[in-house]
Amino acid sequence: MENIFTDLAALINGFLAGAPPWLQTLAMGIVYLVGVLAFIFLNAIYLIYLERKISAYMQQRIGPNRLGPHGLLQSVADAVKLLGKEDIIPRGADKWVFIIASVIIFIPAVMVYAIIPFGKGMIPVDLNIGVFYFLAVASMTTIAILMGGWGANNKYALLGSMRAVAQMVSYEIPLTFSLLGVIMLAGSLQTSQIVAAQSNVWYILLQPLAFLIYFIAATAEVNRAPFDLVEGEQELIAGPYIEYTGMRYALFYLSEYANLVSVSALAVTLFLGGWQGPWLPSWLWFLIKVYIMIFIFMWLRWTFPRIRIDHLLSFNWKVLLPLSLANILVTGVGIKIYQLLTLGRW
Amino acid sequence: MGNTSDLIQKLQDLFPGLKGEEGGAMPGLVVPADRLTALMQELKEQRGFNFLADVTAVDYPEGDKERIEVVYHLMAVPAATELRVKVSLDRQHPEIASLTGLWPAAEVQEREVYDLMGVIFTGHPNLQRILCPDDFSGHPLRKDFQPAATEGGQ
Amino acid sequence: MPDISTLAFWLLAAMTIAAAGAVVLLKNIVHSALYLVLTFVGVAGIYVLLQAEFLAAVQVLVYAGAVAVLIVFAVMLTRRGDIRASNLFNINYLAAAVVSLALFMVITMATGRMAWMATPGQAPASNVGAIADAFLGRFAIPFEIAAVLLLVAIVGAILLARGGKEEQ
Amino acid sequence: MLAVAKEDLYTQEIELNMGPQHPSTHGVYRALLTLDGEKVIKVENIIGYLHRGIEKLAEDRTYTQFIPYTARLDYLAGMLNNLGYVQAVEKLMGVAVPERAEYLRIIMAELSRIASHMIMVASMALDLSGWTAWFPPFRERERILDLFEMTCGSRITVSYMRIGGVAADIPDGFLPALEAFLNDLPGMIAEMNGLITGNEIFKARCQGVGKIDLETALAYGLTGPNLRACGLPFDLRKAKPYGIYDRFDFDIPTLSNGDSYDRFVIRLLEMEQSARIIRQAMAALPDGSVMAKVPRVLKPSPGEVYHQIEGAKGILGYYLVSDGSNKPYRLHIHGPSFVNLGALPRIAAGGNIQDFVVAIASIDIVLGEVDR
Repeated sequence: MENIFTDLAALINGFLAGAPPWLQTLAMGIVYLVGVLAFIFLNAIYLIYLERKISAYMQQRIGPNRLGPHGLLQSVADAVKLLGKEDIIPRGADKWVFIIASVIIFIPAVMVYAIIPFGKGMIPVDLNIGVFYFLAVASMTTIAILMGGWGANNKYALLGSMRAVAQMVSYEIPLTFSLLGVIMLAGSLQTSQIVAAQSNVWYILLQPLAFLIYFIAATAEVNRAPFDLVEGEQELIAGPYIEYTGMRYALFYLSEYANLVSVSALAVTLFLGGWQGPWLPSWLWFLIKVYIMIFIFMWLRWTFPRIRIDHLLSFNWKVLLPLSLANILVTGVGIKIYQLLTLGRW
Repeated sequence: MGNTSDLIQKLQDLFPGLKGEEGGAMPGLVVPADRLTALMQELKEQRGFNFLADVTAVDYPEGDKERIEVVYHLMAVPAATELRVKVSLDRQHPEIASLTGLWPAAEVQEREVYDLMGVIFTGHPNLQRILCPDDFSGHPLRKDFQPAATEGGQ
Repeated sequence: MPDISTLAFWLLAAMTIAAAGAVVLLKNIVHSALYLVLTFVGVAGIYVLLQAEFLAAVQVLVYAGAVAVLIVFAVMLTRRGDIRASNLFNINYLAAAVVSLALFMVITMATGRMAWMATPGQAPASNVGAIADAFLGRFAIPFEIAAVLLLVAIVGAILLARGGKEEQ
Repeated sequence: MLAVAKEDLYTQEIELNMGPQHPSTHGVYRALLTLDGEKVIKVENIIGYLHRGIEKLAEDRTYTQFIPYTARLDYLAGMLNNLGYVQAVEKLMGVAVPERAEYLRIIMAELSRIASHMIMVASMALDLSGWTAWFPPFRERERILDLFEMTCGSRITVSYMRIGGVAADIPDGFLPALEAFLNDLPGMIAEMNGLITGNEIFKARCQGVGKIDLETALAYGLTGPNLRACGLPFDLRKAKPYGIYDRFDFDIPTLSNGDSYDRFVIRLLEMEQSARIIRQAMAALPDGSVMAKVPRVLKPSPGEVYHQIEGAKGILGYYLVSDGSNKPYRLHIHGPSFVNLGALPRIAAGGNIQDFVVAIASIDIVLGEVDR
């Protein structure tokens, strides 16, 4: 069980033994991409179902229960329905910007998975700047939302993208800073090494504040309630996505869930010991931890009302940012003191 | 209500031409159109009728006295004493001073009366149709209003 | 079959130059700003080919993810009657062409006169540490000065945003 | 020093049509917002999308035939609308209503008030994206509707009141079900308090938002819970009791801030008081007929009457003019939502879009009554 995915990769690699090296790299890249895409799609489909079931459970409802056993096929049916919908492009829209935005939003959502260690030896690309790569690629989401919001030529969409910029650009800062504490402890940006460094103690115990800041900032980064101001269905209806229909709308939806999984996966990698755990296969541990994180995200969504935009921004600049800076300082001093105590030198 | 007749008496001294209507469930006053604002001001500021409960109008197209009556209901808060004030207007050119200066509550209600009954409230800040569409013609609550559907059917 | 990284380089270079051209030539200023993002991403791709992943990530995070977003944002919020014709040619293009051409000549001459040396061996697997050492060791003072400059900029921005006293 | 003239730094205002199809306008209502960024500078109400000309229709219906129309005004509190209308006609004709019918009317009216307030608290929570808090009120409201259905066969458009009484006596099983509902009501209110009232985000978004002081509120004609949230204990059930309200012991809850939060909380408090009234009415419910002897064809003698009751959303008034025929010569309905909505531009200006959504939810409009 432990090695089924790594064995599979080795098997495919074996087929390509005679091929030139560039072809091997390309083929394996495609294999990884397909794997990640399958992971994202399956997760998204299941997460939509899960979200509906969890919210139903919290709200004394039953939730989807008609299609398939316990309604498990509901999301599949919804996806099929969305595929069949008419693709409407508003007359006043900036056509290409509007069309491309729905595709572009999906690119960073997929790209960030490259550095996620899904299990022991199961990391698509073990980049030496791992965590930083994640942040850099994830920051591109803003531009896609901005393009969608502007391209639609709708006032609600424009207001939504204004919120997106204000919110996502400012929450990126505490998000990045909260990860610095972990990076300082691990002494590496490489996700595989950060996971390895947590074999004794998870960083959530050493960096509880950083975890909290990361969690809040990540909620804002992926636009989930109570920070879902970009969509704000009660005020902006769907914000930048208002004019999208059918599969284009579904792509935004899908990338939102992909982002939810990826920020949860990063939280697991950086704070919860990654794939490490006893008895079960490493990838299963990883999945379990990711799903615990996702459950907490969903719990929050169905519990809190939406925050107001000025509260959101002042909370970021006046609370999260100073706290994350203080956390870096405390971590640095702590590391030095620890080194002094254990090694006898700075 | 013993003191309502006193009130009406006093008001009649102040505003000649004012008629009192007693009996019925609610005391009423009938006032000439040009004295309305002054009377309302008196009622609001001196007599405690500080709340404009309702503004409406009734159309009387028949008889020798064809008229549109604008009916105001006032209330004293918190005593909950009620008072009705009526103004009779020329049916062809119904025009009356707006009460928005005294009660902002009059704004929407006078717009409604204008829309449905065609009474012009002079001095109203935004006298436009409120319930009917802007391009609607006629004032539906007038007795002689013919709905479009009936016209087509005839 | 050429080396895959050479192929990638030419593709990226072509994309970057084409995007940069589009920034200048397109009539819709929002499209220009969006092509600027593509230019930044292309440059980041070239950094990756040079095995400077950290630099590439910085390029994407700071330029494509933040600076370009702010530019696009500012452009979008600037009111224009017709955004489709908001980035037109005007008489200044002559002067601009002269300046750009001169700059291009200087750069070409400088690169032409440079003695390019192939570095022996592989690039280090991780250059993050080296960058950190450089920032906090040899170039600590410029680094700190830049930090002070940014602080001043932030304080200035806050003062501007707060507005005058009479508005409070 | 950077010297920038203030006139040079201006932002373009944009106009945003919120509605007529918008999830937070609670129906087909359009607000034309003038925005500076997200800040709402000016609000203009555009209504009438649901205008059905009910006042005109009344002139062509007999007095009894008009009863069903009233439940289609404020369709969230049908019983109260029924009550106001039949009491106006009774006042005009001088009809006395049997005791049992009076008590049943009180029970139904107060149940309707609770149901209406439940919709308000639920939808206000929902407008702030507090999805989960939407469900407890709707779960309990369902039981009220079941009670209505049990009695008159309808859930929303009840048409239960009659001129001179009520349409039907309550069936067996009604009182135990009502008792059970009343026993569970405090639990639901506690649930709401735990879910949303005490939530920090909810408080931060509602407190101080859409504030209006008592004097302005009175000038704008605000009534009902919206007025009581400004601090004035003015309730027609106490100030000028109609029906048999003078026989019951209940309080008028008031709060003093006049903001959206108080307008929300006061609804929860009023539900408790309504429950108190219902309990007393249940205990004192006499036996007997539920319908007075009234002629088959109602022809009130010429005259006019203005009858006001305390509706769920404010003072509901019926102005009735009779010319002696069997149809009203003129019927005017003073809907509290209509006037409360008229005060919205004053209440909501100055906040941002999110505050506007809160403000409109907090004044609790129902478009059936606004547009009539």
